[in-house]
Amino acid sequence: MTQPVLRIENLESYYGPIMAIRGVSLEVHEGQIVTVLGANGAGKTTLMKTISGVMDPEKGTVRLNGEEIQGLEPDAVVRKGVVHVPEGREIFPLLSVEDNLKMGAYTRPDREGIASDIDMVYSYFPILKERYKQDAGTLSGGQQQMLAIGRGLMARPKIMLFDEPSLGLSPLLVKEIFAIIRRLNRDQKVTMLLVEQNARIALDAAHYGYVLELGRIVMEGDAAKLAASRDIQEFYLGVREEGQRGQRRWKQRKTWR
Amino acid sequence: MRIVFKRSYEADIRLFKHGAQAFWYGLLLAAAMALPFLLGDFMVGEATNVLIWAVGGLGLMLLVGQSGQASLGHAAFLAIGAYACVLLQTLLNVPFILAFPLSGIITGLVGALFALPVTRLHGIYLAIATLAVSVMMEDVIVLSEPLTGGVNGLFAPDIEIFGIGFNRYSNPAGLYWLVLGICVLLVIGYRNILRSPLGRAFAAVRDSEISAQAMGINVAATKALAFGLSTAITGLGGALMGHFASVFNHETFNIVISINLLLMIVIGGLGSIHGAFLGAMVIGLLPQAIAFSRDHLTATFGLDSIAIPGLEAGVFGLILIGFILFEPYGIYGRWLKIRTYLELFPFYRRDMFRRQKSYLKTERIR
Amino acid sequence: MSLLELKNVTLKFGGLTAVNDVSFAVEEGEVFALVGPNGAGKSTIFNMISRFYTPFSGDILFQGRTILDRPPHEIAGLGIARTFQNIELFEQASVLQNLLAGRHTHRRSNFLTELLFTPFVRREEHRHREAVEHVIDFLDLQAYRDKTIAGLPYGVRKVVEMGRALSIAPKLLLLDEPASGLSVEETQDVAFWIEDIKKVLGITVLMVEHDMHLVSSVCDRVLALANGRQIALGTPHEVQTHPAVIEAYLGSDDKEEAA
Amino acid sequence: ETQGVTDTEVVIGSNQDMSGIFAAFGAPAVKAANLYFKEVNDKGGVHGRKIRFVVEDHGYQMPKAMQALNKLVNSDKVFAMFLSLGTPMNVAAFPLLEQKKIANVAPLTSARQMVEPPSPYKYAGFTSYYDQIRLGLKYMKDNAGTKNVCSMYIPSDFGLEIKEGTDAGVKENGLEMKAETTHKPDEQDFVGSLTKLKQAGCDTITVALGVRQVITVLATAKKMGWTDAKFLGGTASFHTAIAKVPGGLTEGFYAASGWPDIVARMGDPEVKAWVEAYQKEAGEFPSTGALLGRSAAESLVRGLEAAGKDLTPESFQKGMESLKYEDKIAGVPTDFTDDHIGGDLLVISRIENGDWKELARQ
Amino acid sequence: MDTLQLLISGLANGCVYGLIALGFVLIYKATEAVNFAQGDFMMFGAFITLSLTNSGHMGLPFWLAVPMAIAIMALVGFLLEVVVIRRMFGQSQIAVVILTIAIGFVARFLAGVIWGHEPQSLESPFAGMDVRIGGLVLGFDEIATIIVTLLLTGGLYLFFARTRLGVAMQAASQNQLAAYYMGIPVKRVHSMVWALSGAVATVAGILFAAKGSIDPSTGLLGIKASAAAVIGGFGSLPGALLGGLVIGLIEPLSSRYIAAGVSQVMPYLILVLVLILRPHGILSQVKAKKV
Ligand SMILES: Nc1ncnc2c1ncn2[C@@H]1O[C@H](COP(=O)(O)OP(=O)(O)OP(=O)(O)O)[C@@H](O)[C@H]1O
Ligand SMILES: Nc1ncnc2c1ncn2[C@@H]1O[C@H](COP(=O)(O)OP(=O)(O)OP(=O)(O)O)[C@@H](O)[C@H]1O
Ligand SMILES: [Mg+2]
Ligand SMILES: [Mg+2]
Repeated sequence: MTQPVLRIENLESYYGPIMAIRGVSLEVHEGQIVTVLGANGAGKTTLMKTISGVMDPEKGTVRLNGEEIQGLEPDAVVRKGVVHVPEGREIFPLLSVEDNLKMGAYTRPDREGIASDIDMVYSYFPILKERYKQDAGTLSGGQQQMLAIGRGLMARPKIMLFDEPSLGLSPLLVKEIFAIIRRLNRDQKVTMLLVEQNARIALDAAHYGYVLELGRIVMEGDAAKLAASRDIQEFYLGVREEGQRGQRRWKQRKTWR
Repeated sequence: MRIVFKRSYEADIRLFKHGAQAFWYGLLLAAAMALPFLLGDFMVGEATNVLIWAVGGLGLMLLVGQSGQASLGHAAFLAIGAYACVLLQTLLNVPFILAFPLSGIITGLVGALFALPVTRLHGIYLAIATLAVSVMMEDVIVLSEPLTGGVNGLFAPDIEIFGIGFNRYSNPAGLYWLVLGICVLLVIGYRNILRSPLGRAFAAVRDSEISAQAMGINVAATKALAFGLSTAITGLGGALMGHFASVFNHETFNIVISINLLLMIVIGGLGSIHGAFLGAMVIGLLPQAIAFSRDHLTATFGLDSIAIPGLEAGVFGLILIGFILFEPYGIYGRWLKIRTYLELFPFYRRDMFRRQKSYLKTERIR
Repeated sequence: MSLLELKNVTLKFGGLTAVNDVSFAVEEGEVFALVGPNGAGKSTIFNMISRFYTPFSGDILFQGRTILDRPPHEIAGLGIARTFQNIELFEQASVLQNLLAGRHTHRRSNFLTELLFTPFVRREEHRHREAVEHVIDFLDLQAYRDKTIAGLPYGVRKVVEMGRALSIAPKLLLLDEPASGLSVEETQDVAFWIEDIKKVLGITVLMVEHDMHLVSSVCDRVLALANGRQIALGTPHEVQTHPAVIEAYLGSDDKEEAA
Repeated sequence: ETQGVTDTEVVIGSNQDMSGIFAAFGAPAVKAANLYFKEVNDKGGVHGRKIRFVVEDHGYQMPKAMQALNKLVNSDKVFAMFLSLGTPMNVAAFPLLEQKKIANVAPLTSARQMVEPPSPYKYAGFTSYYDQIRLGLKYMKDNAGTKNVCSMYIPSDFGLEIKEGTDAGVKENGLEMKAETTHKPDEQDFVGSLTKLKQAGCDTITVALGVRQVITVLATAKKMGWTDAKFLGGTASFHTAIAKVPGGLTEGFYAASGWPDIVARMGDPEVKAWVEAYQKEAGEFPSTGALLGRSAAESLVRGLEAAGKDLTPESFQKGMESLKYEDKIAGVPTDFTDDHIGGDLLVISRIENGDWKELARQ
Repeated sequence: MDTLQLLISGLANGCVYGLIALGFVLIYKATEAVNFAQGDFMMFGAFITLSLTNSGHMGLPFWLAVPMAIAIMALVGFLLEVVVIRRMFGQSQIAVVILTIAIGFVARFLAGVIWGHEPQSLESPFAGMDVRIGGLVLGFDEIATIIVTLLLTGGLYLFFARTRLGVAMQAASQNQLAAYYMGIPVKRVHSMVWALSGAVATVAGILFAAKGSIDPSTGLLGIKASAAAVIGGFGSLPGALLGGLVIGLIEPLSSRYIAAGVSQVMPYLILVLVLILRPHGILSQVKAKKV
């Protein structure tokens, strides 16, 4: 295979004394969709943040087309074509929907291109067009998520990092989002790194997958292969035998004092 | 690192986390009590001054650190405390032992009364509104001349409790112990509030007013109560400050004092009782330290420090800048890091306390 | 008498009608879900029940009595607890402190007794603590009890939010997207918890959720909204097969999956 | 054993505002005094004792002033306090000073509390603001046709004193008091007050404001077209900066002060020498503050000299009370023998063509 | 006529307050920090102009000195951000407040050392010049103040509302993290806005000095200006001007019609009253959080 566009080696990141990712290595190849699965607190968000530069890793390297980018200011990373659609929306609450979208294109100089991309986003999410003047902070949760995704698209990135894009979206929109992701990847060759709790749909869209547990990569492989693996099925796809159900139920326990 | 085994709910409720902590605080108190035997009158006076500032700071800390409301006008409440305490004694012949707590209560009531209409204010709005109160207080004092003595101010009588005089110059050690005792009582009360539902309500209001409401907390009442308690403590500090200064007028408690009070608790470390005391040490001792080093330098190098007027204020500002840049979480924050370092030794990591990139969000969304 | 009843409730934001003439009733002991496309007005309904918003017209009754004359902070005292879609925890406090804050409606001491920390206050603290420990056990939060919220992953925060609402020991629990951001496994936990909340704790649940598997596995009745109007009400199955719901909310190929 | 006195040194303390709102007085005063002490020390000091001048800056804040006092008295162990600024600061210091028998010489405030009630340890430099304005009004009546008087003042000890002086002057001279306005030290805008005073129909206004404020008041009055109004200030307004304002905005302003303007006396070689020396040291023309500092320093040094070799609080009192000399630099006869106030001169001056011009003295 | 005269000079004064408030608001709008040294910035700007143009100093022509002083203060603001303020990036607001207060201490000290504590007057071309219309006297300084303030406020308003950089500044203040995700160089944007507010402060300082005189404690005017900013709604540019005008007008009117002593309390009284009725100022910039 060719040289990966994004190559991460032995990455370690801390929150003060707490080690959140512990030597993660992974590769993303041009034109691929790569997904990272992992339980709550596995370090997926931390990984994404370290790549996009909002956190500094303590050890390890992040290489973009061979060039080390770890520890750069986040805006420099964006200008290299890496755009992060973060967990938890992070919109600009007091700016209008349209201004939010315009900010997504901050690094781009072409006026006409921006205008046509805004129209593109509006065609994906017509509700945003309807609300183009509304303060983004008063949108509903799902509408904000649409805005965050649309804003990410505005940068015309080479690589997109998606942290739980389906969060709070209606089933219909989840499907649409993933259709958009697939389309961008297919038509515009945008490379994607995708974190998603909805593992089924993520593996469906992805070419390749990694499993992150307690800050370490514990499994990797082609998406189809992963989807077929027993562990993945049990822990991430929710396929399990009925028997386990009862054990996990809460029982009134004796309380210590 | 010490691991505390919690065997009962008490473990989280009691004043000291474990025996060793109780021991260290006991030792600290003993050392504080022994101070007058170790130091001369001059230093004892300075120590008393630091403790008085700490009392005023404790009040502001409760407001800013615990309930998240910033005040740039607490000097006004120092003033109310000072005037109330002295007037109670001189006009109504109330003995100090009663006048002192009463002055706190009066200040607290005024504070709560002020807070009620403005509980919807936040951040900078509240800060500037309190600043306005501080500015207006000066005029109120001047205008209430028959009571306050106007611009000529008031003379504070010597503190006398059961016939024992606590004059600042004739009985410096006594005054010091008195103030120390008041500090200890206030700290215990402060701690009691922190470990009870009210303390949690303060924290709730500070972190998210919306959730606080959803938890059934009356945000306006809680904020007003925080204001009342805070100003009550600050009023006590003011009463002590008034007696310590022995004469004061409307200029004694001006805006600069308000600002210093806020400086103090931020530099000490917001949200912790320690912070109030550490901050008071900086604000109280730093000017003297600067003055002594200046005298020392002047003497050694034959320089002429008087040639640069305002040098102390400038150096003071520079050192404050240094403090804030060095540790935005205040001295107490730094101390916690040092302690963790010592406890973990030698298993610490070099970059453990390196400042992580951090990001702010707007406060204009409430 | 229904536990909660909305009667012809309408709310407008400027020119936008976010909730349009919505009426429904939640019966004691059931799990009732609100579903609908993004922006349908679900959270807004929650916000009206919490009294953060006042309806433009219509009435909201709890246990047969209107709550529109109550300020927001009295709602919890009535026995209505809620979680937030975007997580609104007390960031600088520990999990335990957050849960204890939920006990505020049960506070019987006042600031004077607390200032002195009288034996009564101490006993009360023990009582609150015991109630909270139940919640911690219930939601499996043991591992996080002393952690500050600011450092917790998204999923755990969602659970803590639920725990804080449970600490209120409410009659009615409003859950706004309890499973969003949770993995399949964790979502299953939530399903069990909701069942237990209903059966063991006897709390009525009104929830908003986009995960239709969760909705169909735990809910007794579902109300579908779109553009602020109600479009279908019935069992989860009825609603999921309702053409308007499929059209506006689920998307067409979900038909086979749901069937 | 007297505190602050050794065979080779005498310690003098000053509790000063060098960075607060009165720094415009405090800073130059200290500079000038220090310059004088240096001269004295270079010549061998007073009775073989060098003067060590310790200045603390309280920035016009009471708590800081009390701290500084504690340091000066209890740590530096000063022999005398000198040139301390601020009425409340001085008043608060008296109990401790009395107890320790420390003299308070020439404080930078002309409040009457500085010499009242009388005490062996209190000495003031010049006539009080009260007398300046009171007598100034008499001059105004006799020479400038003053009939209706108004007053603008900061309600502080300083302002009140001038206000009371105005009242007394009005009464003694059969004038009429029309209106008064009060102000804050940081006030910037006087249009409203001046409109009011103009409407009240006064022809003469006594001012007790900060230097910068006086400038603004005068400029505002000119701008309002109220050109026939006469303004009268005291020592605190007798300031070169006011005379030097461009555009003739301050032209015609009267001041009643304790000494004649220095610019007019530059012909005197001694004065010229001092001005040059000060200018070299401080980089600016000596202002009111500098003059006060210089005069006070001379009184103190003369007092120490007169106290004799054996310096004690008692001998110092005797020394001070024997002083009677001509202050050449200030151009004022100084006399401590009758009371504890040194200078008893009153000079009326007016700004003409950007300089102070002496009109009369008594 | 008298009242008209009062109103005009009140407007002019209000404009100066408004300009200082504008400096507060600029920095707040783009960084969410409150610069309590803004008044001292103004004082510095005025002194620098004075040094450049006064005959006793460098004696440059006024119209050369003004742009130079503005440029110098912009540079000072820029450097201050880069060297000091930036180290507090992402730290709590209150720490930044304390930092700027301390910077104010140092600024006053430096001004005292450089320019002394005596009041000094700026030699401006419009000192003492006026036009008379009937009984009305309009000082050139007043006219200049009003015109310059209106232009500046309008210009800055358009800049923030319309230009890409202006919107990016707003974005950076609302959510620093998101601004970074968009590729906005947040720190550079901060430096730029500090430079801008240094420049605006200089303009305010020049206009202020032209009306009277300055000394190192002139900066304390910032306190009243902060009240103006809050009355108008902290974060709103027109609000800053509005608040400034409210204070500027209330001062002379209250000292004329109520009592002079009251005029200094009135701004603060008005502030408290406004806040009781509208807790976040007249043009409130605070929005309720949607949950
Ligand atoms: N600000 C913080 N301070 C301290 N610890 C943190 C902080 N943020 C995250 N952590 C810790 O880092 C670990 C990884 O967190 P991260 O948010 O990356 O998890 P995640 O895989 O994205 O989880 P989720 O699926 O819930 O979003 C967690 O154990 C969490 O406790
Ligand atoms: N404060 C407000 N101002 C203006 N419009 C608002 C406000 N709050 C909500 N809205 C609008 O009201 C509509 C309903 O919002 P709501 O949050 O109730 O949606 P929701 O059903 O919860 O959607 P989601 O599933 O995305 O959370 C949305 O279109 C939203 O933009
Ligand atoms: Mg995550
Ligand atoms: Mg919602």
